[in-house]
Amino acid sequence: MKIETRVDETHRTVTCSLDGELDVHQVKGLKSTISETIHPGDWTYIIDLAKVGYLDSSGLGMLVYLRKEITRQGGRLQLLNVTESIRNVFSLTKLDEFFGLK
Amino acid sequence: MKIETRVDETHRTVTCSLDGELDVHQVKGLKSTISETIHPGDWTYIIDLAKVGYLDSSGLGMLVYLRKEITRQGGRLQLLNVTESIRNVFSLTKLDEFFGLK
Amino acid sequence: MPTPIPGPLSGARPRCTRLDMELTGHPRSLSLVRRILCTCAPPQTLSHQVLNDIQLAVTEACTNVIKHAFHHDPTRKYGLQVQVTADRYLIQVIYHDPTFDPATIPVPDLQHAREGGLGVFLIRHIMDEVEYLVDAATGTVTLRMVKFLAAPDDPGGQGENRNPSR
Amino acid sequence: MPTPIPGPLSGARPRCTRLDMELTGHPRSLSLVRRILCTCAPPQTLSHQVLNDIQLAVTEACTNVIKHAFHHDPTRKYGLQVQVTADRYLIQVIYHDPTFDPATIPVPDLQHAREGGLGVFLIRHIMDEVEYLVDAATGTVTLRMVKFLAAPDDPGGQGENRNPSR
Ligand SMILES: Nc1ncnc2c1ncn2[C@@H]1O[C@H](COP(=O)(O)OP(=O)(O)O)[C@@H](O)[C@H]1O
Ligand SMILES: Nc1ncnc2c1ncn2[C@@H]1O[C@H](COP(=O)(O)OP(=O)(O)O)[C@@H](O)[C@H]1O
Repeated sequence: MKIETRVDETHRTVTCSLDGELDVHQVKGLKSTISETIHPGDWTYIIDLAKVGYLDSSGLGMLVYLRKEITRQGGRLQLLNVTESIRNVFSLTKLDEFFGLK
Repeated sequence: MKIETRVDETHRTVTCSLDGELDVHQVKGLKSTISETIHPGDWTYIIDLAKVGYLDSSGLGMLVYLRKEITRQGGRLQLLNVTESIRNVFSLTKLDEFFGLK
Repeated sequence: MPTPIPGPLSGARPRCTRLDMELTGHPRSLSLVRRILCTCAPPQTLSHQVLNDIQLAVTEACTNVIKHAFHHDPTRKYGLQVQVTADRYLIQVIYHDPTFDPATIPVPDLQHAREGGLGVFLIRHIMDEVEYLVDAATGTVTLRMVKFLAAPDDPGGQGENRNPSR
Repeated sequence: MPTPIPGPLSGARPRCTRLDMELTGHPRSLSLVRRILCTCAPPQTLSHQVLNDIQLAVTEACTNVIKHAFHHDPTRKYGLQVQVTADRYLIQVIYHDPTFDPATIPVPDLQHAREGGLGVFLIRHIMDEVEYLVDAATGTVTLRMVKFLAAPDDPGGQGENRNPSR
């Protein structure tokens, strides 16, 4: 799993671009890495999934955790580039609405 | 298997760069593709193996065939960039000498 | 925003028709499992989307073995069996867990987003047959999953349980 | 011009310790077989060079099945079994060939470069044990190959038959 983080202080956005397969193996390390970037306050976190070829319930669980944690700290989470093959997992679990995907 | 062929008329050389795994599956099509580039006369054929990660007796058989055929037509064959993992196959079969690799 | 389901897998022919392997409980084995499922696919009758779904269901099954039965002990081992015919994809995950009772697996409440509890739900949704066979004498659990595949000339969906909205 | 043998394979642990699969005779299956052998490797005791050698020997064995036993019929099927322990890599290739007599396989003359006849030679050179078991009643041939692996703390070569010049 490769992760690239860009912080834009002006617009108060943090963009994490993930590259790899989001299963339980990758989620372990990733969850704490992304958690560390969460600032308190009105920040927008964008998780770019363009290069995530696989996502399962472990990946979903991490995204749910991050969204809740970011909201708790006053910010918001947006998912970017949800490809068709992983969109399926969001709609099956009715999490597309939770993440504002429809 | 990807194959890239460059013909240098001035120096009368043909360079074939191979990219892939030289097993019986790949050799089938490749043998005739390369054979078609053989011109009669004093030409030098260079087969660049830099990107050949795997070579077995089927690949060796093709190279032996090409060398004999090129020689018959008055040219010569040189192997370029024989990596350590495939060099092994040449030395085990004592073909390193035949191909001028030692 | 559904896009069309991509066509059948490229690659001329099925390559592996039956497979029986023993894997360690290291989570690294999961991506290996997904790669192997690709090679077992009968390309004529399997769309990318259905293969994705099967990879998802099997990964969820193996993840549960690693988490709940092995408690993340990477030295423990489990079995994976795959059998593919033109109309059926059968997968069995076999492991030792003498305390497991499949009847206790809760059905998730999809109204509230939670961080867990979706794995078995996904397996049941994707696969056409899902069965936990528990051998009480030995403590061996066999999770048996079947996906029916559409015949190559069937213009309809893939398998009986196919969600038409996808 | 020998370069040093690369160190043990990266990747924390062995992932697949036992494998039994059925493959079609399409030559495309050969690259799959090589990939699968990587995943069966016990990394602590296996150098890249020895894994390369094993991939070579097994590909030669499967190529012979496809060419000589199946006469390039891609619909026929053969079995591949792998069993890996810390000190031993066992591979069996199982197929149907009622006419096969291993005693007829010629030993190649390495003084003269020829286009064929090197596959079995390579298998015998690389593997520590090579046996063709023929069941005359059923026509089933089992090619059994073993490579002994060096213990992790053995500073010497890899396996008994290791060619010191490599
Ligand atoms: N193979 C298994 N062995 C033991 N318990 C299991 C197994 N699979 C599932 N369970 C139980 O079922 C519950 C739901 O599983 P699942 O839907 O995959 O969600 P999660 O793993 O995120 O909890 C688990 O929390 C666990 O208690
Ligand atoms: N599995 C097999 N079934 C039948 N004949 C075989 C088999 N393997 C090898 N042979 C015989 O042994 C010969 C030598 O095989 P090999 O060394 O692999 O070279 P090649 O396949 O290039 O001829 C073959 O030409 C064939 O006659």
